[in-house]
Amino acid sequence: MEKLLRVENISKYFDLKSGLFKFGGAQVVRAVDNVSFELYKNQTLGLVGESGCGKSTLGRVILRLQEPTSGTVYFEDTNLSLLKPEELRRFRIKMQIVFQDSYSSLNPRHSIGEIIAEPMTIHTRMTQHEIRARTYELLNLVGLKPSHASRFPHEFSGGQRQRINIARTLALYPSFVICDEPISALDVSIQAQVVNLLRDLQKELGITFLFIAHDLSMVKYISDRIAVMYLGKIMELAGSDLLFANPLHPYTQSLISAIPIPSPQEERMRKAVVLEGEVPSPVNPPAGCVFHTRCPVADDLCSSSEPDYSEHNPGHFVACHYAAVRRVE
Amino acid sequence: MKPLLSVRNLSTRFDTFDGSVYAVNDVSFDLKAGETLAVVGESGSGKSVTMLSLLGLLPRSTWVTGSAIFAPEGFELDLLSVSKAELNSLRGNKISIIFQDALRSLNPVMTVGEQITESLITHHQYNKNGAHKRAVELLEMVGIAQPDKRYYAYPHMFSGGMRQRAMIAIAISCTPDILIADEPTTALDVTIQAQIVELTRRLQQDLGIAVIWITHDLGVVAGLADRVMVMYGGTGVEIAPVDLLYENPGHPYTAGLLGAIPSIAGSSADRLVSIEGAPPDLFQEPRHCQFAWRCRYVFDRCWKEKPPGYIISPGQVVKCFYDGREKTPRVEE
Amino acid sequence: MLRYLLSRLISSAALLLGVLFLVFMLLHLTGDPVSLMVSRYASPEDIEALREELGFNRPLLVQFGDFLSGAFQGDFGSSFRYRQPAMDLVLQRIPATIELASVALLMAILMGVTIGILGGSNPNTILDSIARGIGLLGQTIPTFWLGLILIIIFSLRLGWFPSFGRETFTFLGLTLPDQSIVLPAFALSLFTTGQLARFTRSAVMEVMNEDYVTTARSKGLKKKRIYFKYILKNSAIPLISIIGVQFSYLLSGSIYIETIFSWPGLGSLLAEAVGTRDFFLVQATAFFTSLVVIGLHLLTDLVYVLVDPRIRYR
Amino acid sequence: MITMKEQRNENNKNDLTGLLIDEESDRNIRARLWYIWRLLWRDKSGLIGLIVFLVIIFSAIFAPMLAPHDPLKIDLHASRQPPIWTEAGNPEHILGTDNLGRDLFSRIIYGSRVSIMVGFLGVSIAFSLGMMIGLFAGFKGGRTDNLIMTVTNMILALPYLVFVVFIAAVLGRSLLNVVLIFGLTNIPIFVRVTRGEVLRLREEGYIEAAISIGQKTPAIIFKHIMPNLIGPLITLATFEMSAMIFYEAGLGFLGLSVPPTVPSWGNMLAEGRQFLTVFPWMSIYPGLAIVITGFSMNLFGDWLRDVLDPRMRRMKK
Amino acid sequence: LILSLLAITGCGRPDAADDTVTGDEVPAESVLRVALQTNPNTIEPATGDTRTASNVAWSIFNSLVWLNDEGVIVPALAESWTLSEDGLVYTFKLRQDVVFHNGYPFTADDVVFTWERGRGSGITYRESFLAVAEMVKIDNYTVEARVEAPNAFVLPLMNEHWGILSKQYHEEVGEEGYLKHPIGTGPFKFVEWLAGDRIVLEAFEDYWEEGYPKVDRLIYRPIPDTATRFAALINDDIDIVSNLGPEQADAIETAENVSLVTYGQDRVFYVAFNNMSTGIGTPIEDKLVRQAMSYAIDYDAIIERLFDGNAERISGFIIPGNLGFDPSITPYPYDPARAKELLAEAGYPDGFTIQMAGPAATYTNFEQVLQAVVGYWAEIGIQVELEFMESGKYWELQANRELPPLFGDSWSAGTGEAYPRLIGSVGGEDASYAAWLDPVLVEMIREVEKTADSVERGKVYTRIMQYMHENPPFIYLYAPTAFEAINNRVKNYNPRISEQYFLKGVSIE
Ligand SMILES: Nc1ncnc2c1ncn2[C@@H]1O[C@H](COP(=O)(O)OP(=O)(O)OP(=O)(O)O)[C@@H](O)[C@H]1O
Ligand SMILES: Nc1ncnc2c1ncn2[C@@H]1O[C@H](COP(=O)(O)OP(=O)(O)OP(=O)(O)O)[C@@H](O)[C@H]1O
Ligand SMILES: [Mg+2]
Ligand SMILES: [Mg+2]
Repeated sequence: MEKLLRVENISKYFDLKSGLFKFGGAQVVRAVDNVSFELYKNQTLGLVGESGCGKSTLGRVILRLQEPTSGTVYFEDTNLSLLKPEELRRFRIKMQIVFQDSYSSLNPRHSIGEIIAEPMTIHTRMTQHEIRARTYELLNLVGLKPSHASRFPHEFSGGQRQRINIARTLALYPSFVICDEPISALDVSIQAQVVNLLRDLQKELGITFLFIAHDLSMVKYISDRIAVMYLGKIMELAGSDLLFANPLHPYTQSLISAIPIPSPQEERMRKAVVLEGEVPSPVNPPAGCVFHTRCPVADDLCSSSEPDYSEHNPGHFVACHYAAVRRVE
Repeated sequence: MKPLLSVRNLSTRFDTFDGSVYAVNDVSFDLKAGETLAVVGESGSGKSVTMLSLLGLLPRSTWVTGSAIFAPEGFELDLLSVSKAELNSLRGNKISIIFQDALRSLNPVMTVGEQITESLITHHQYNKNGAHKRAVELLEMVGIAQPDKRYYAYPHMFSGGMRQRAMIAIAISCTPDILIADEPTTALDVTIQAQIVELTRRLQQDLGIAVIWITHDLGVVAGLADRVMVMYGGTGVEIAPVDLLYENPGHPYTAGLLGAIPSIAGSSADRLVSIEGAPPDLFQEPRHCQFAWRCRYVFDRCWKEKPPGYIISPGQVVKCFYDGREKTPRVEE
Repeated sequence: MLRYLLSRLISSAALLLGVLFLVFMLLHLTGDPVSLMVSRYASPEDIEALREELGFNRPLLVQFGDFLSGAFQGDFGSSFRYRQPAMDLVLQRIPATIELASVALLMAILMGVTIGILGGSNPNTILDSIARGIGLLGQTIPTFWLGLILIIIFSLRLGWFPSFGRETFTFLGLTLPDQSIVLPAFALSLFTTGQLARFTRSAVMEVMNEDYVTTARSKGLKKKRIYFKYILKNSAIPLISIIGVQFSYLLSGSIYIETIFSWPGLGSLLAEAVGTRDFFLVQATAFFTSLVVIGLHLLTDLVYVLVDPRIRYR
Repeated sequence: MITMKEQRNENNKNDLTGLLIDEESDRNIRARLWYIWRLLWRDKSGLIGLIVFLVIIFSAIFAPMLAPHDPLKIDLHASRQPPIWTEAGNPEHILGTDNLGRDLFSRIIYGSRVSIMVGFLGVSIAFSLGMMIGLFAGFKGGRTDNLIMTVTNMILALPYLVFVVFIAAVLGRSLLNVVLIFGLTNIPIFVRVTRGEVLRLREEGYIEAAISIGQKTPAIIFKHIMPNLIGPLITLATFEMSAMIFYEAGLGFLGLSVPPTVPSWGNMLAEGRQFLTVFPWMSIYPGLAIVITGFSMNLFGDWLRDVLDPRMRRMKK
Repeated sequence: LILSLLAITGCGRPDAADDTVTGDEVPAESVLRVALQTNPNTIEPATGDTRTASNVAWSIFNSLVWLNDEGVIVPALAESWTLSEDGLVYTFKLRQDVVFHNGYPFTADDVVFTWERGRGSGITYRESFLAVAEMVKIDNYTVEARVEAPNAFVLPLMNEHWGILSKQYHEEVGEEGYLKHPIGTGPFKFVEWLAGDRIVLEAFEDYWEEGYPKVDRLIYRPIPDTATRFAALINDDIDIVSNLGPEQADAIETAENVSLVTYGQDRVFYVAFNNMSTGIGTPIEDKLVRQAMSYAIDYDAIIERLFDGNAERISGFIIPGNLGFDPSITPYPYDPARAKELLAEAGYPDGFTIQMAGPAATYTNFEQVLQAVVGYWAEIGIQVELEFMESGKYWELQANRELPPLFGDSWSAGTGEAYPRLIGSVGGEDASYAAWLDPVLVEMIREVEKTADSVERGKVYTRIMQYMHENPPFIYLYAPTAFEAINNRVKNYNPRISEQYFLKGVSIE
């Protein structure tokens, strides 16, 4: 399989203090901490994790919407970190992002037509006419009508807005699109519309997706491989069927067991592992394995030394001292 | 057995500058003592307004019609027509409610403990000390470590899950007959959601409270509910015992909802069933089936009248003119 | 908490320094004060000599440095006109102004907050319209004009209150103003009353829409409790931070009110000092006014921290 | 939100015509105007504010046509005449005359020019410079931002009037000076609001979206930030305008406003002040003019704020 | 918060008011309450920069001589004096029965000390002291004052600014201390001064003039605002109010508890021309133009309308009551036609444009007067751009000769002679505030200085008056009538044209 994107040891720390006068030690949020993975062409990598574990930050850092604290991202053979601002701006044609919040990512004062045309006016020399034609084409592609072009975002429903977002990202034929929780804010009946659309587009246009979500079942449905994040680190990464069939990390195991099943009989049968406690703060992450405070099978080793993130089986990466040794039940 | 709460033809209308909002239209349901009724529906379908209407918690210029007979042991009254004072004495006492966003539902400038004691002091004439002791017990009951210390904490010092636990402690402090939980886990993570669901289930069993659980997550419903009401456009389009509903959804919308969820076991090759279109505009008074816009079985009659509730199996009521099983329009008996 | 305090203190100090610099520079832009200080008959040599003596012919920054070191020792130079240390004059007048501004603030809080609450908790009613009207009126009636009209009505026509001056009495060892403070304080307070009414109204309206108020109602609490413990307590928090700002308005407004009511405070001193361009006196007045304002800002910040538990443990 | 019914109707139409789109945008503009009108109509105080405000601006612009007399024409033999509705009133002078026999009504009309000028130009200066600095600070961030904001907050912490009076005394009386003083001293408040808005807007998804599609920074500022910034700033501007008119009167009182030869409301108040006990009309009408103007601007500003702040709109239900 | 603020306020001034007495608290004590228009800067005659200030000061201090109600210089702390033949040496015999308020005796040392101090560069009226070249103590109760050239104004200057200070006390407390708590030999002794609020004086029981003062307590209250002063008077909160506006006269006359006191003032309001700096090369250098401008103004209308008739027409800098006043010289009449003729004659038939300045908020109605004047000039085609300046700046510019070619101002004279305003405004290059230079005039003024005999001096004054009428360096506007109001319980209040007041004789019923 052809690699499209390589993320190497990427970290993003946020400095909490600001102002002219700073006192005391620096407080940093370790939003993303030393993360590495690869993305294959024309595939979808799902990224799951609890709220605040750094998924969006990772997405932004990959696209250099935020500068990473350390680490590098290679897009095909280009080292993105080395691009100058102007080069980076031009490079953005190739990689796009669909944001979590479909409401705020459309400027309320611009018409849909203007919004979708914006990337084309920035990066191409298309004539007005060509731009309009392409806009209509895109609107059709995402299941809207060309007559919608003159309307404003507030006249659309959430699902329709998300389609407009998608149309904008597709305007310049990107090869890589990050979908940052594109459906979390949508109603159940609408979610399926957008997910179906994304899958169709991938088939038709051969786009590589990084699909961020916290809904494991939806991620499983759409992804070829899945990465599980916890407190800024990747805990486990594997092909999606493999991950569900044989989760190696206790966190993944408990996550999977916590997914409610929409079938009363099965749900009654399910034995959920209810994790104790709360997610620790990323300002002060626990020493050792970051998961050890909530891990049902952790021991002293876990609280003192941090496990490596390594390839346990081919294509199955995990960061746990007791991967496949201990299971939570 | 007489139901604990029996709501009939509840309708709620807001008068706003932009026109009237018909938020709840003709909702009827029963709640038996000790059971769990789940209310599912999408955003804006009127779930919260239904419950707020019952408790008289809506703002001014709101019109509520219908009846809601609340009949615990000993007495019986209509929540929609009792005096304000009487209703106030029931709230937090016989019927309590918890909301989706626990941080915003707790007073930021009062300690958690004090907020728990309030209902006790108001409704049960507890003195300060007694209330304090009871509050600490309650905190312990909902699984908060070091309850005597946490009593003095302010809401912002709690994490999301703890806040929701504190809300539950407040809600059950007077051991109500009914607990209404309005999407209490939507803002929480999967793992924390599991904790809260578990906690509620346990408390319900221990205390014998009837629970109305509002959610849009059909997964949660499956494990929690005895019966389910599905709401769409302000109307309860289907009510059924939980097994029946999942096996054999009677309303096209229910079917659509169930089809839209990918199953973990299922194959990714299947396309998800999606319901095209968007939820209805509530600014017009409904004169026909609200789902008609999006329904794939829609026919003339759907545009002409509002469907009445058809009992299609024991305990399963559906408001739809189309008979899914027969694949024909329903014939009136 | 301590760290927060410290950082607020330091930024306040920096602020003061900035104020000093600003005042100093502005004054120096006004030209040479020396010619004002000398008599009508002074010769150019005299003027030059005085200029030399006072050091006005040195580079500005050097003068500023001198001024600063003097200020640290409590020496703000002498008022040319009064022939007294500027700081003494200012210190003598500060109490009257603070007294006036405080009473005005108290009046404004009583009136403004009440009006704001009445309006805010009954939005879009007649009561609300009246409350808004009063609020707006306070903000649009020129302060000094109001003062004069008050004198005419309550002093000249009705004779209820004295028209000028500050009379005091001693109570429990405290020197307190008598009814002579009523008119000036009221005239001064109306603007702030208007502001507070508005702020309170919107704060109350905002709080009324908060989920925790709905929660409180769902708990079946008594109306009074909901009002005091939920609505008022929470709307008070944004108000606290406004009070510092309002006090600064009041101090400013005292320029007019003190002149009209012959109130022996900083405001009338400043109006006078500006008129005669009494170099050091203006500097000292502006500095001490700012000092009071900044001090109050600091104080409100601290009160804020005490009242709002969300900040306390930062 | 668009109803499904409309959507359905549209399905039947023949799409893809430029014609239709033009018609649509036309519909949009008209719909917006209609919407604004409805908002004004339902909040009558905003409407009243706007109307009075427009009347004042109108009278300021057309003062020479509206004023029955030359506002500067001194006629000692006609001095101190009371308003027309009193017994001694002279029909020549509707609101009476001042101590020099100048027609008060004409002076008030001309005075609106000064007030509007001070308010309008003052706000324009504060608005434009404040917005630029605020945009710069908000966008640049880091040390530059910190420095600008420290200075801004410093100035905002000062007792405002004390400094205005002080600067006015230093600069001397002229319209330009008054405008400059109010314009310059109000920059910080615009800086603060602008920067706050920029910081808020920067968090908005569509800004990030614009960055993510490779939009250039100037274009982001002008196409995405500015249009959304204008709303809150205009609201602030109306409030500041009324405040400046209020403060101009104060300067007039201290004899620090525009030259006394210029009819301004502040000057009229100050001149009438010594006659307040004997010829009260000389200061009451200019006072009323200030109050009415301030009132109307504030009413309109309140309305604008409610309309522009979607949060407030929702609160009003 | 508020309480604590109040507490701070309270503690800050323990001495604030416990011993201040307002009006009727102690009936046995008679208290005279006087409103002041401005806050005095000091209450010592040589440094008090306004009339208001020096009038307060003269309740505390005495000079060697003073002006009686007839305007004649008579002995005060000096029992008598002699002037040497050559007019260069004044010998003063001092009273021996005089003590300062703190009990220190008054001697020749104090006089010499007062003179020495008065020559210091920081003293406002230094000129008054510089007029005496040498001051010599002969014995404890005799001093000699020597002048360099005969000077008719030595005694008037002494009267105006020489408040005798106690040398010993000055040595004890220093200059600042002295001004803070002044000690003199006057009828009232200092009790307290709450700046901006009140100055409290008390009858000095050892005062050397038998039977004075007539009241026990004298309280001055600064009240800058006219309307407020008026209200205070009507409300019986104040006994004496000066500087009322003419428009308030009617109201006061109708009030029962107060009466109006009016008198002419020895003050001339004028518009000055500048031929020393900014006016050079402008039409106003032409005598005809100045005359034309004088004819163009309807003085009577201004006096009638702006002052309700309460001001005097004047024909020059020397006004009725001044030495050498010549009633045969009549003021310029209002004659616009003549004005136009003159203007045409001077070569400006269509008028011209010129700048003018005036002090803001300084004199009653003066801004309006100047505006009215400008209005009249406009009618004969002279367009004047009038600017009002804050008074401090105005006088600074005046001193630097940077005012525009025309400016309005006023000048008083406390001595019964026009000399101070003459020397100040047209006294030649050296005069700080002069903008008009006319060697003929300067020569005549010098002559006044040298002429000790007052009859002879009067003749010179008359010549000056004539000259200044023909060849006007100013537009003479009016001499104001002062309005004061007193509560009816005030007796023996005699304000004087010189604007110098003594309250020692005033009593309260
Ligand atoms: N600009 C920032 N400054 C400081 N902290 C930040 C910033 N952006 C994110 N964080 C912190 O970094 C952590 C990760 O945030 P991120 O938005 O990436 O989480 P997420 O996994 O996307 O969560 P969600 O599922 O809620 O979207 C959080 O603790 C967040 O508070
Ligand atoms: N105070 C109000 N005034 C006007 N309309 C209101 C008001 N409160 C709610 N509504 C409207 O009533 C409808 C139903 O709202 P409700 O809150 O019951 O939805 P919900 O099903 O609880 O949705 P969610 O899942 O988002 O909580 C919505 O269209 C909402 O906009
Ligand atoms: Mg995210
Ligand atoms: Mg809801």
